[in-house]
Amino acid sequence: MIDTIIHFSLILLMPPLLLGIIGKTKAAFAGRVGAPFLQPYYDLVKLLQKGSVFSETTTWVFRAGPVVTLAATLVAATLVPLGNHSAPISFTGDMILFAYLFGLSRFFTTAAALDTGSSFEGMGAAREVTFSCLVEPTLFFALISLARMSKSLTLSTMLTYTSPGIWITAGASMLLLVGALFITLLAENCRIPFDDPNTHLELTMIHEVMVLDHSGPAFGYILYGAAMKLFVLGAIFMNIALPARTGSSLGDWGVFVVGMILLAVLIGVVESIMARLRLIRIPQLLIAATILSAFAMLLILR
Amino acid sequence: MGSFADQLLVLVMLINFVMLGSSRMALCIRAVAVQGVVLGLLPGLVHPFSWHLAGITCGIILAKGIVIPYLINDAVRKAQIRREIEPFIGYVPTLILGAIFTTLAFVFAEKLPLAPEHRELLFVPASIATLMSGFLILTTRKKAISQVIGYLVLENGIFIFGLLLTEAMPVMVEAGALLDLLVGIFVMGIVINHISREFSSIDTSRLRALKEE
Amino acid sequence: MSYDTSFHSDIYGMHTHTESFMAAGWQTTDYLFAGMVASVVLFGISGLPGLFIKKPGWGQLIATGICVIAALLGTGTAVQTVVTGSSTAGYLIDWHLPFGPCEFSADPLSALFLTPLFLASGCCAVYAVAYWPAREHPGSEKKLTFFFGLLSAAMALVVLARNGVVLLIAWEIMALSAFFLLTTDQRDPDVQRAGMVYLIATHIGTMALFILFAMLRGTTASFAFPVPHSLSPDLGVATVILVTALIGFGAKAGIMPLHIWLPSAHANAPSHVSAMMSGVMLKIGVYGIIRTVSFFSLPPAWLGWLILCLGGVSALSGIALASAQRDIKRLLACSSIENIGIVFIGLGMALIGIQTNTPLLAAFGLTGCFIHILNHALFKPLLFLGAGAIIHATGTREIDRMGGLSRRLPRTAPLFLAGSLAICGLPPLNGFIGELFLYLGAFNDAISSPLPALALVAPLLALVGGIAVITFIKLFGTIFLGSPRSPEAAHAHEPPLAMLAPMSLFALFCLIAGICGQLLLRLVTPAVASYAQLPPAIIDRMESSVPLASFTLLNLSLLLLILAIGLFYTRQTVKLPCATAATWGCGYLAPTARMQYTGTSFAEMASNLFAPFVTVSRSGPSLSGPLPAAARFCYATTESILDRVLIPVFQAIGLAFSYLRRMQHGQMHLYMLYIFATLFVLMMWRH
Amino acid sequence: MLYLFVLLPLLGAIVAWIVPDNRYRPLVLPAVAIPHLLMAFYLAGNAPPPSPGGWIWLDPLGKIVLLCISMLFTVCAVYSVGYLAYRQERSNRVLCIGLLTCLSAMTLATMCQHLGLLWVAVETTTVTMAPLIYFNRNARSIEATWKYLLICSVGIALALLGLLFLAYSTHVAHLEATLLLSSLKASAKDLNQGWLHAAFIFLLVGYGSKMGLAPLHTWKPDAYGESPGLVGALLAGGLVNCAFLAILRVYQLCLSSGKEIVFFQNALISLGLISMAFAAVFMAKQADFKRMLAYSSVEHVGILAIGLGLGKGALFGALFHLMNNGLTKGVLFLSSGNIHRSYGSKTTDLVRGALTRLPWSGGLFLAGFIAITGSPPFSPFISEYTIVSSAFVEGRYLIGGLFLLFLTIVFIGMALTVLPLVMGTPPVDLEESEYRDRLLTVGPPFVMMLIILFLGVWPPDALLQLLREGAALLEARP
Repeated sequence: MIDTIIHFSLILLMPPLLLGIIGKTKAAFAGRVGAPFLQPYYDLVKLLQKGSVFSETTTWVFRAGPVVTLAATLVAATLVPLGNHSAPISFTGDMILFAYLFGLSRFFTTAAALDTGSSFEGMGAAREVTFSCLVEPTLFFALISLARMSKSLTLSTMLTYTSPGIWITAGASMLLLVGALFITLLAENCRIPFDDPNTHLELTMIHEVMVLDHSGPAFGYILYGAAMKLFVLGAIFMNIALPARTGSSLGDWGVFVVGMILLAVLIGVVESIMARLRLIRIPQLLIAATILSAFAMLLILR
Repeated sequence: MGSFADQLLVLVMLINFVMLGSSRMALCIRAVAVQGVVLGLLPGLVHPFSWHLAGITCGIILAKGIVIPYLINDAVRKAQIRREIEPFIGYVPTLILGAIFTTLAFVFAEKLPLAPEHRELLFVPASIATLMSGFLILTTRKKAISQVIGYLVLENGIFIFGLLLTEAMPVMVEAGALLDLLVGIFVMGIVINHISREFSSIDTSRLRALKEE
Repeated sequence: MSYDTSFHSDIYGMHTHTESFMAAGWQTTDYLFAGMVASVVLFGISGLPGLFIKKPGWGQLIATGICVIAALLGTGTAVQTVVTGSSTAGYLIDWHLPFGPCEFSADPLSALFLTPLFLASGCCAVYAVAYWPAREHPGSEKKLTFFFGLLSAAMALVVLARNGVVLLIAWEIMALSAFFLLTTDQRDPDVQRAGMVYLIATHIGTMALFILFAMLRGTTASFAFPVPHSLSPDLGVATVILVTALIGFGAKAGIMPLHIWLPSAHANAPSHVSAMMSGVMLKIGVYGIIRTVSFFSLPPAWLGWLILCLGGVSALSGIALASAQRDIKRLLACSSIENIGIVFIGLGMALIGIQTNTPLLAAFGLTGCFIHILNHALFKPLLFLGAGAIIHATGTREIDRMGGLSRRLPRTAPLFLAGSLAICGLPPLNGFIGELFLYLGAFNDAISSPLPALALVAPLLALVGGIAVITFIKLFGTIFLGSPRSPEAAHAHEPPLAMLAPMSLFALFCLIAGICGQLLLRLVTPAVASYAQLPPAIIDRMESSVPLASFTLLNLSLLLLILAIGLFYTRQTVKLPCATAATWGCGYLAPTARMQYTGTSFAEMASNLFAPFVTVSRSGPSLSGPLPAAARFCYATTESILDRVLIPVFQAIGLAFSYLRRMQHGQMHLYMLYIFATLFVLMMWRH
Repeated sequence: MLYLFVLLPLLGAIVAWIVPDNRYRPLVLPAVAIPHLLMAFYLAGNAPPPSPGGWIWLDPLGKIVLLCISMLFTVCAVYSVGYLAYRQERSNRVLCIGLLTCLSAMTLATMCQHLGLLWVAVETTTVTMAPLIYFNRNARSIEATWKYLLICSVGIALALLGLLFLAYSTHVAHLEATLLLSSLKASAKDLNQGWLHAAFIFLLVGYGSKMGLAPLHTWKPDAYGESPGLVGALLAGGLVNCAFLAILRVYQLCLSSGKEIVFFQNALISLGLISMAFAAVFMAKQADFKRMLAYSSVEHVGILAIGLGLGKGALFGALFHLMNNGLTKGVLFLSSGNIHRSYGSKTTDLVRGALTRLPWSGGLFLAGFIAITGSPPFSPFISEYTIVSSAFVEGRYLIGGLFLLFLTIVFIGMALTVLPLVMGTPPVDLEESEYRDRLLTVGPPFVMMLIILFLGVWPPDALLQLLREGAALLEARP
């Protein structure tokens, strides 16, 4: 029960913090002070209180976009184990629902973007769906590998099964897996090197350009949803990359939170030291990730 | 009598060569008329006299010797053609082919399981040789008239074979054969007349509008 | 539940060799079967009155009435048959031809295919009243109505037939009815071409079926279907039978590379006909393959893998092709290829499962296959009917000329959205359930099997799903969102109720089936069990291992959450100031609707990635000089196999034939030579 | 009774000769055809016993052909009333007389049990048809007539030689020379094999050229293409069947001889396959739709020959196909005649959109195309499928495979001609023609199409029984 409460509190409260940490890290690299860690929270609160401007061309689809996206991400978040703790809801096949919920949210985000009739948002939408489509197989290769290792078909068991021992017995495949998943994480959340969330150069953006016309609370939902997506996918990544077990329930929660903070720092570091890829290189990197995860699966299935 | 019949058959075969080698229409028509008359005489030579036989003889001579040549002649006159020009295969090669076919006919007839009483006679080789000559004319000549002549020669060849059976066969088939020959030629004659009217020529090589591209 | 092998002897025992039916005692199943047969007959005759009624419109109304009654009766009895899971008695009609008695019967498998058939037929018939009204199409309406009923009846007969020749007859009536329906608008050159390609393709398929049933007869000495699982798969004949079945039935199902007829046929038919062809007729092809395989005691090992590979190729290339299309119906047609591919993947998994004696794999594969068949028969008609409404409203099939229709067609838009979500397999709609079973089959295999190559199905499906999302966002977005790209789109109008009602019904079913996956499972399990001869324990195991209740719960909570956030959002926006303005044009001051991202540009990136599957022809001017004149740029996807392979081959054959045709040169003396040569050869042959 | 049956059309021919008015003369045709059809039905049910000499007897094979011819002729006769009403510009005296004489000869052919008489009857049909082909009186039709006449005459002459060989084979075997089928069958085992084979070959080639087996078919496209549709129908459905019946008679005899039947069968199958192959090659994108029908006829006589050669189950199919082919060809030729008249052309360059211009004729032509290519639910499907399935059942996969291959090519070829012809919009610069779909020009082929449909869905028992009896006569009994 307590675990469930902690789970929900974490998924509801922690995501914006990651954005703050990433920002701070990047600022540190750039030699700036940077915005406070809690800046994303301030942004959200402020957005929720602002009025909105709607384009004349938009319809209900535009308004439904952020709502459905947020709802789908929230439901998906209940399926993911955080650290060594199983998710509150867990059943056979939930990993597929998990993946498809992100599909649903993507559908609505892009639909909302297209609803504005702006060619820039259309461009962003096209990139978003194309790149995520290439990410899908990677995710499923990884899921199969995990399922094979854990002999289980629930996300919680698959992800909590990993332990330091596995890193010793199946190190190579785990390494490939982690690499692939990290690329997936960056790609899905539109981080550098795939996308630069901070620039506003429309021609090179992916996610940001899709939400150009959103404003007020809706934009808040989008930011919040995106942060939550980063958190959820990050949680999956951390479960595999850092299967540290303390033995105590509270300790595990602690390890998890620390792990997530480390992950945010890691992303910040990557964003600071890497440049954004050229657009035509992105599919190549994504396919490379797919190949990595396919190799991982091959090694595990063998 | 058999030997006289054989001599007549040799004559028939010689007439075949005349037709194969001649380019003149009038000669060909006359030759085919003579061949018809000779054939008309043959049944009388090989079989004992009967009224039925006499009827057949008269009928054949009338049809093959007089009516049909007259019809063709008429058509030729109307269309004013005298010669077969540009045969598919030249006259000399045709003659050589005719000779080869005639020889083959003799060889082939040797091997056929004939009834013993027909073994010695020339009927079968003559029949086959005439048949083949008919084929040859049909396949080498392009004029409609020449082809009719070829058809007549073919019919003559068949008729010679039929002579082996005049005794055994009912009148009906004989008469039918004759009738159909007559009707066929009669209709053909009409058609040829129409052809000459339409095309002002009876060169069947002109009759080539109907074909696949 | 093992297959009831006494079923055949039952029939023969029950019926004497006469033309009358059902001599002995009636049972519930008899009533069910009678209901289905009555429904078939009603469909078949539905168009007849219209042929004799002069006044326009009445015939169509009568036909629709009959179709609705037939659909209600048929769907009810078929569902009942499926659920009870028992083989019903059959009708045996002695028709004196040398093909054995004409036999009809329904088992759960047949009834499973009949359910969507009847449902879709009824809905499409209602739709036709508004879509193709007699008043506006006096020339073609009668033909359309008549053949529509005939198509439905013939498809049902194919499924009910238990004799090869009867099946062939019903099959060809179906194919020809579809041809006539497809060429309803026969003056259009595109329709002509589509009709021609369709007719030729279907005929070649029928030729394969000719061989199939002839071989079957050679094996069993009868045209009647053999007792299920009675033939040995090891004979050489078995290979021929199965290959011809794959070609003949597969051509109708539209699997790659036999799909050549499909895109243009579906695109050019009237929309409700496309809905029937895609939603139902393709499945009849799948049925044929499934039925043929059931004759064998075990499917041969190569078959499952072959079907799996065909399915994979079809799914991937189908959706890749779809993503590049600009014609709304062509896009939907290509997506049908994808869906059939998914069905084949399920079937292939099931056959591999049966062959390797892995019952759970068989159960998952077959369940996924069947559920996807049902699902596709719900959302594809919905989408085609929606496409019909859109074409009706805008007068074009080109999606790049549409845009902003969700304002003009506020009721059609959510229905179409539901269809799009469902076809992408997104929760909470029904498409997800079928794919779930396939994924689980693959995952299960990955966990337990020693040779888990099947696991590759999962990433493949994921990729296909990803492209499907691209395709359908493109479709929905380009048509309904943004601002109108042409005057036609700007003045579009909402379709009448008769068109909306069937679409709403389909959408409702999609949602219900998506939330309550148990309903779908309940429909298919009897067929799965009887077909794969699975013991109840395996079915139970499968059912218990897939907690559909949890999915229901999560789907419901997703909906609730959307509702809650939506309400919250609405209340917030009410409280807060709200303004409207033009879409931000990134600084450009005079944006026009034509500057929007079109569907083509939306999918261009993806179709570049799938270049091996999608060939695109671009033709444009080379711009030169400082002020180039107005120019035109053309972008079209080509039908690779048809345009690049088949048509050149046909042309080459045609050329060869044209040389051979010179034999008919019109020269008599050579004709004579032919005769003598024939004579000569025959004489030589003899001696 | 049977003699009356033969004489009736002759009587009609005389009446047609006497009637002076071009308008009323065609009425003689249905006036003769309808009683003829009724008598044919009656005789099919209660055939009188053989005539005293055994020359005349209506056996099951004869009945099948007779029914087919009589139905076809009746339909053509009714059609001709409508058709000739449009063609008042030229005298139809010769046409009417020719048609009726030909019917008389065909009727005689169906009941001959004497091969010589049969030959005479078949020859008569050949000759009487010649003026009918020449009905249009132009250069093309005279050419067609000429080719038809010469090739068929040569063929028939070869058949005569075949008959002589047959008679000679009895002579060699020291039997009484006869051409009576029953006596020949009785003594078939003693006949000289060599002569018998030679007779078979000559008769096959002779009657085959009449029937139009490739490569003896060269007259067919010309004659079918240039004659009026109704003559084409009778050529394809009547004459072809008579010639096939003649081959059936000879084949019956050869079977009775009981030796080397495989040779006869293989000869038939080879010629059949060659015919189908020829037809397939020539029908591909055939621009002239009447010539296309001619090649289709070549294809179908090929199917008949193959069915006969395959034996066993295929015999039923072959006999049924004889009927189906005749009737379906009737539909096709009559409707194509309508289309030809209305457009004044018979090439697909000019003829388009027939469904729009002539909805009924165009529809019938399309339906006929579907039927003739062996699509259910029309009866040719049943017969073709019987043949092809029995090929597969007998394990003759190559034959079955080739058969289906040719069928497919033919289908594609025909579709490429027929579909553009019926669909689309008629050419705009087409001059108006007074020729329209009328009851008399569309009704008869429509009725025939219904018959074909009916035979395909629910063939009457009596007919099937008849076909089975006929097939039993052609069964090879070792």
